[in-house]
Amino acid sequence: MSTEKDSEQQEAPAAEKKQVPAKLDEQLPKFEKDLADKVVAKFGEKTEVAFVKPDRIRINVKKDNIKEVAEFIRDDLGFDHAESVSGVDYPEDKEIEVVYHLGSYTDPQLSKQILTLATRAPREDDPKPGNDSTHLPSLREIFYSVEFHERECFEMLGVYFDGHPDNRRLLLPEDWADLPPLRKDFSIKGR
Amino acid sequence: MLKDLITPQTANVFLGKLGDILEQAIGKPLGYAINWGRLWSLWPVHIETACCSVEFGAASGPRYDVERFGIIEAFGSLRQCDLVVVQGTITRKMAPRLRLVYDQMPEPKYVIAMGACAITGGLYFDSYNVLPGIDGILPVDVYVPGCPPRPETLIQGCILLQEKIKRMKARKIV
Amino acid sequence: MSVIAPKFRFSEFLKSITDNLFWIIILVTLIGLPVIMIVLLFVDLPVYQGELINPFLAFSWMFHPELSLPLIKSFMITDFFRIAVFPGFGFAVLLATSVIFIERKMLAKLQLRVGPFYCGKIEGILQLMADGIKLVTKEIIIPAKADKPIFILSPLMFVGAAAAFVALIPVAPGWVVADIDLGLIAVFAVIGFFPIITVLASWSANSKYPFIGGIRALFQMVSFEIPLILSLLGVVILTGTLNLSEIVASQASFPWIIFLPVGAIVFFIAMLAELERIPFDLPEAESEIVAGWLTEFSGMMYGLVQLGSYIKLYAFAALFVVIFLGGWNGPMIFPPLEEELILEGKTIGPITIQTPGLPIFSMEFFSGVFWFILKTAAVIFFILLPRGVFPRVRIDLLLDLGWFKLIGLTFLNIFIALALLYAGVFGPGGML
Amino acid sequence: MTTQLPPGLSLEKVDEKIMTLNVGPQHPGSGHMRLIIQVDGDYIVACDPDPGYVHRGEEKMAEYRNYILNIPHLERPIIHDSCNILYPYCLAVEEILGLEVPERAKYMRVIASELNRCVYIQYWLGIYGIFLGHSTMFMWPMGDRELLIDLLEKMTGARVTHSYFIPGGVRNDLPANFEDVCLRQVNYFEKRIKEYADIFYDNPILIHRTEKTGILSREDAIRLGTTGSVLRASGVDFDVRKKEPYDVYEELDVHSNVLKEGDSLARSKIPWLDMLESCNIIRQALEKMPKSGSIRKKLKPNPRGGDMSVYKRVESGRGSLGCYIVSKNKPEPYRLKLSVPSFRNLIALPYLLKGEKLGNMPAVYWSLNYWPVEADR
Amino acid sequence: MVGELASNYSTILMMFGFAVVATAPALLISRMIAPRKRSNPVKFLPMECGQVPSGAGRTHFMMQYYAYILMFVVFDVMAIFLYAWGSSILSLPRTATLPIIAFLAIMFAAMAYALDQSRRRNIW
Amino acid sequence: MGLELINFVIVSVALLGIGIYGLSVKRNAIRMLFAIEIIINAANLNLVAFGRFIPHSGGQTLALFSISIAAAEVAVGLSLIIVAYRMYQNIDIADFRSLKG
Amino acid sequence: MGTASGIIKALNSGVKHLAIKRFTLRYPEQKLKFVGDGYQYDPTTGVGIAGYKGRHMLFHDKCTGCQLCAIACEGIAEAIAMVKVPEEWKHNKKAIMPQIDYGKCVFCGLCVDACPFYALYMTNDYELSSFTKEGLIYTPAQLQVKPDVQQDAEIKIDDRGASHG
Amino acid sequence: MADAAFLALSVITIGSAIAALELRSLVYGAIGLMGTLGGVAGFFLLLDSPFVALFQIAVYVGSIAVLILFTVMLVKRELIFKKIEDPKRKWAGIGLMLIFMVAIGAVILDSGLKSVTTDEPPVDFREIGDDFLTYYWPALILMALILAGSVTGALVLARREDEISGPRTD
Ligand code: SF4
Ligand code: SF4
Ligand code: SF4
Repeated sequence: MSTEKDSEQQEAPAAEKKQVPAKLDEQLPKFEKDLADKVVAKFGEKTEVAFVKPDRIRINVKKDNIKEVAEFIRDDLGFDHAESVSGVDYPEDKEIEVVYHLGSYTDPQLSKQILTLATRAPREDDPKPGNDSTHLPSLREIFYSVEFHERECFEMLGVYFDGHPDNRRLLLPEDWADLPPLRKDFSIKGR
Repeated sequence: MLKDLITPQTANVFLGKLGDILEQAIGKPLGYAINWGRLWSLWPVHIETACCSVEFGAASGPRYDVERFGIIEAFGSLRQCDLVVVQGTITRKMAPRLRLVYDQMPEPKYVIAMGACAITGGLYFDSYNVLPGIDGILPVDVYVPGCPPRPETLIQGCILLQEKIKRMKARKIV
Repeated sequence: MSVIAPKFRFSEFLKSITDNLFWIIILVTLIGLPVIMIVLLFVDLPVYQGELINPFLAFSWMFHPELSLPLIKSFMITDFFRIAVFPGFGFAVLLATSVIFIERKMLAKLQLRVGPFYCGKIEGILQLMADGIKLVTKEIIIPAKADKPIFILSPLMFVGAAAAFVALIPVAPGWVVADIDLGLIAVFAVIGFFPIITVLASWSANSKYPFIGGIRALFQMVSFEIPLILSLLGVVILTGTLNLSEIVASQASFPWIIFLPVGAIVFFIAMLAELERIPFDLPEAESEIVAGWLTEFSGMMYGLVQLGSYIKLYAFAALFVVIFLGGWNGPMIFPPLEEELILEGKTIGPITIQTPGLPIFSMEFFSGVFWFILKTAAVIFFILLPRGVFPRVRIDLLLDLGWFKLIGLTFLNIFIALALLYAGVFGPGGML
Repeated sequence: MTTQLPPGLSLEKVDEKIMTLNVGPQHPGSGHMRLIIQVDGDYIVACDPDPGYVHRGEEKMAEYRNYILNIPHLERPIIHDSCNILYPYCLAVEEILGLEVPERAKYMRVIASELNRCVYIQYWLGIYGIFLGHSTMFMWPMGDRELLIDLLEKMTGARVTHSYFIPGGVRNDLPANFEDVCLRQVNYFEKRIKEYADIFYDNPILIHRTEKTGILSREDAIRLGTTGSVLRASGVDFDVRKKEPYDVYEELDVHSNVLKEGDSLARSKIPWLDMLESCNIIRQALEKMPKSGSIRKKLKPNPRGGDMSVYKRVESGRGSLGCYIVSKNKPEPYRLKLSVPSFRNLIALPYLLKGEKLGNMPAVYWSLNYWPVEADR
Repeated sequence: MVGELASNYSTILMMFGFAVVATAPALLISRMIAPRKRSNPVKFLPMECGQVPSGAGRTHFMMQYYAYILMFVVFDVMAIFLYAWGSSILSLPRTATLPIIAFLAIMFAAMAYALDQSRRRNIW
Repeated sequence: MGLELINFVIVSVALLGIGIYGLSVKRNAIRMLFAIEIIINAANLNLVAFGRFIPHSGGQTLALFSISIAAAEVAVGLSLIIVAYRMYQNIDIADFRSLKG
Repeated sequence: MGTASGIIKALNSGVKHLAIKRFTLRYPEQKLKFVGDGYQYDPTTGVGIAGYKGRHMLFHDKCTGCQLCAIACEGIAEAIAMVKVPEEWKHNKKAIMPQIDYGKCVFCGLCVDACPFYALYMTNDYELSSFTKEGLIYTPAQLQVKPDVQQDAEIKIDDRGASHG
Repeated sequence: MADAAFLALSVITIGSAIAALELRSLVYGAIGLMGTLGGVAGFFLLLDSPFVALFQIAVYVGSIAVLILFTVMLVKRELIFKKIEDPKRKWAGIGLMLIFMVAIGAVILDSGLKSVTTDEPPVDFREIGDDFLTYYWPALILMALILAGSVTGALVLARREDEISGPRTD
């Protein structure tokens, strides 16, 4: 627990934090570093640790590996639920990133931690939600709680989740025929 | 002399006057009574469209207690209601339902647009899923601005509506 | 923009009424009176007590009690008066509407608010009038797929059945619309109509929520009818009569609630359920099924159903009073004034006492009605109170309550009554 | 002989048992959403929530507004808990912009956020009361919450949409002798809410009705990723204020309420206990708050954030509320996502309603501490 | 004379009739003076929470509680039978209680069975 | 003229005839139940009428028994109909016969 | 028996509350008292001054027509439009001043924060309902009028409950 | 007075009996049946046996009619059968009815029933109670058995063969 206390006090202005990757490894919070190392040790090249901050870890995965990584995270690291699933559109990279924020209720040590698992799906300029190449494997079998989040992600960004029981519309009106609204090329009026 | 007075024309005029008197005697007070009844017994339909319903709830709570004005909140069915308080944002998904609710209500019915969203779209003037005000789908009687309006403002809007009902024509009698 | 404080609009209403009166008087004097005069030339006038009754005489009789009282009295003993005015419909409607108003005010007080306030000068006393006028002038929607005859008739039937129930309630000695030997069984027969009307009304609307509400109402009323019937058996065993007036008369010295509290409690609970009041208002549970079987009723049809249900509430409360609380029995609080005292005055020594007033009813009657209304009001208070205090129960809990708990309690009640009877406390040759 | 149908008549297959009910959007027991419920007699066989009637595209609109102008927008999803929904946003923006909040502002934030939590829970409780057919339980919380709304109004200048938190502090200082008034009204408020026990929580009818309905076991609560009162009613002790203390919660004595049963009754009791706890926290914070000092770090107009992503969460009235901001060297967030507890708890609804009685629908639905507008965003 | 008792009972019917006659004008007046608009066919659809209704309206029967209705039919008879006994109990010899006890015993057995059956909601 | 026994008997016979007509013509099980009820009522009417005109309490007592047994019969009959409806989705008597074997 | 005592407790509580003071604020007669005159902002120190955020008030003699408030509101509700005013002010060469559409305004007060010249602040006036949408648009001349408010009701707490007086 | 009542009741009773069988809608048929039952109850009243009359209303209209209505609403296929009913059968039924009525009418007219009338006071309803428990008590027990048997039988019949398993099968 002492490490956590320390890391809490390390809460530093962002100016310092931005340089964290540049600094030496020892200055990274230890506990979080260990967790990240575990993932890297298991999957090696397939994963990439984007950053390690106090209480926050971010791991980028290829879309083919995401299921195994997620399973490993659930079973061996002890993260047992997803707090949110957010899609981010990167039109320049022609990719859509889907970010899972995973947390843990069962393990008291992990209760502060949020593990961010990010993966990317190809993006098409002329999306036909569900019928184009924007596919990702669904994590619903692994984290049951992503069900509605993934549905929302599907309708807001057009990412089809393979293996999801009902990829239906959730929030938008039934007659929505436009682009998925959270894509960057869907522009709202007047802007 | 008397014979000269009773001609068809004068009889007609007399009857017309009598009709006017009757209309005056029955129509006006009856219309007044009807309007009086209507204005003190506004039952709002239970439709929540967005966050303004919080303040609508507060308005029917003990502090502001709209029942003082005969407005009962939490009424079950729309068939017995006569007031739609559009409590905020109307999204594109909600709009047809709101219209249906309004259509299914019995005459006479009144509409209060509550909150900036219901009046013009408010904060969401550039959102992709929000109607810019409800005038397009419902005939609004009173606008209550605010985001959300204070319960006082809502009550003031109700008083305005009562004024309006009082001036409305109750019904074309005969 | 400044505030428009709500002024008292009723004054303007009054003004328009006086307007109206003015015009009516003018019209009557200009047109009506000549017509009447002409008619009088051709019509044979009735003769009463050897006098030709002309309008002026009739007017003057208003101020002659000796002459007008017999007329009024003879009118009052007709069935029509009983049905339409006093123990019957008018009385019940008056009480029912005041119950609605009192309920709203009381609930508001319990909830720390004011309730109807501005409609009418004092504490919103005219609120119900406004509601009534509003409802009458409201459009009636009959759904397209509804079964029209049943749909339109059911509110009327509901009011009618409620009124038929009222007909059986004795209000004061001799003042009951239908004084029958089998009053109690007749009550059960009348109660049996409500589920049918309810379920037919809900069926006719051809809509989902009313139908769910109707089926719920059916189950609920039907389940609670048996505890209701059985809970009164104890009183019948002890009195040996089914006539409600006789049951009241048998409680001259003590009400039955003292000896049969279990029956009274069961009857009260079953009564709440039959009345569909919170905590048993499942058929109208707004948060589950909109307004239950009232969902499709609009305008005055809704108003009629409400009126009917409040008449029913009054009738049930009165039945409780009649059976368990001793009806009109109570200490005499009005001095027993004789009729002559009012009519002619009484000479006691040098002075002649004469009290003004209309000696239509005897003082016994006043006392009886006073106690009856007082007790009914108390029972109604206890019927209304749970509305502010309890949440709604669920249908399976409700049915379990009716079938498992209440029926057991009713048999306990019957055995108490039997024990009282066979132990010699009551009955022929009993101690009391 | 088989039944020969005359021409023109078809024997359509009527499913005699299953009936589909649309609960909402105009329904006294639905709020701003629609539940498509299939009932077999008195039992619900399937429930399909259909939210989105108040989907206003907050997240999209946030991408076009700078960090300050987003403030009035982001509190709209849940206006009666508006401080708590701005809290993670402010924390995240502070991390992005590298701001340090003055000590006094931190305490003021805590007070505002706790008051707001009570205001939210009182509203929730009122609706819960009316859903169970208990109109007094609607009125009392509605009335008593006005005491706190009054305080918040004195503090922030608006009844519910305070727009009070701002990256770098709070917008305005407390009025004179606020502490006394606050203490007095909070104490009275606490006394009042304790009285709810008599009429509501200890009411045998309520207990019979909500006990053992919609049971969410501990494992399921974790698996479904529920949060807040739903989670804590199932026996998981998770309160962000305690587990990941933000601002000054570390210095305050926070106690999180946990019940084991996991049924509707427990779920409805937790918020009430939370309110009592909040009163405690407010009193502590009032005591510890520095009596004077700066309350706001001044910002440049149109501040630009770095190239980073931040996820911050706080404990709101309904559970942990997260805010994920991706910033790309622009005055506007590149992507802003609110991970709202209502949306996270919604997933439990079809799960819990299945096999439940129709009469339990409102109780289970609203005990999930769900606010449709927030879920829709 | 046959039929002399009936007049007592007819007042109940008259009360019923009076109530109907007295309240029917309210509906008529309402029909006369209330505004009516029948332009919109949507208005006459069944009300279903602002949704265009789907499916038949009369299909909900809660068969889970059907047993209670069956029981009601039988035990209602029993309850009113008991009144025949209760009203004449004062003039009966005490031995006459025995048959009614036997009667009740049999009915209790049936009721116990019925209640047991009706409790098992999943067989209905 | 006063009411005589024959008046009631005639009504009773008419009801009986209607009942027999319904029983023989209708094939809908519920309608047949209606017909049976009508016949039972005709019988009750006779019982009570005779009990009144030849003063004896037995008439009424038997009528009460008869009504109670009718209640029992309706309960069983309607259960049968429900069972049949559940099995065949139909309440036509002819169909019961044909589908049985 | 738990059930019976619970029921009696609830009934008792209900009856007890029949004697407690009513909490209702009789609104058109009584009006709630707010802190100070309204929300103001001090651009030099960067903090606001506590007060109620009601209808705005504009000081014509201070407004320079710099449009900062309109720019701020642009991102929120587009409620402020700059319109010409007839008078000429020497500090306001363009003679434009904000006109606020209360059908759009959300009373967030960020325009007040944006104004660097102390020209805009918010008052305690909230009674803005209107029959028409046009009635909600307040021109600079209307905004200049100081609302006449008599707000004096406050929550009073004593042994018999809270009430307004 | 009694004659008028008798005439009105006869019209109501017979008319609604015909309506019960002939109306297209089964629900209206059930209402017609209620009319018949109520009419017969009216006859009972005319015959000075109010206990039987009220018993008839309470039991028949109050509970049996409810059960019938419930079942009728549950079984809503009436329209189909109306159409396949063949007219031949109908005429045969009417013929049968006429034969019956003529035969019974002949028997009645032949007997001495024609002029039976009475001036004796009616039987008090308390005597019925006495009868039950003294003279007819074996019948009372028998009736208890019948009622008990019918309720158990009805329950056994009406319940579903296939037990649906308990709730929450996720
Ligand atoms: S006006 Fe404000 S409070 Fe009302 S719905 Fe719109 S955003 Fe919500
Ligand atoms: S208060 Fe907010 S919405 Fe209103 S004018 Fe100012 S900035 Fe615009
Ligand atoms: S009010 Fe202030 S910000 Fe707006 S134009 Fe005038 S001076 Fe500029």
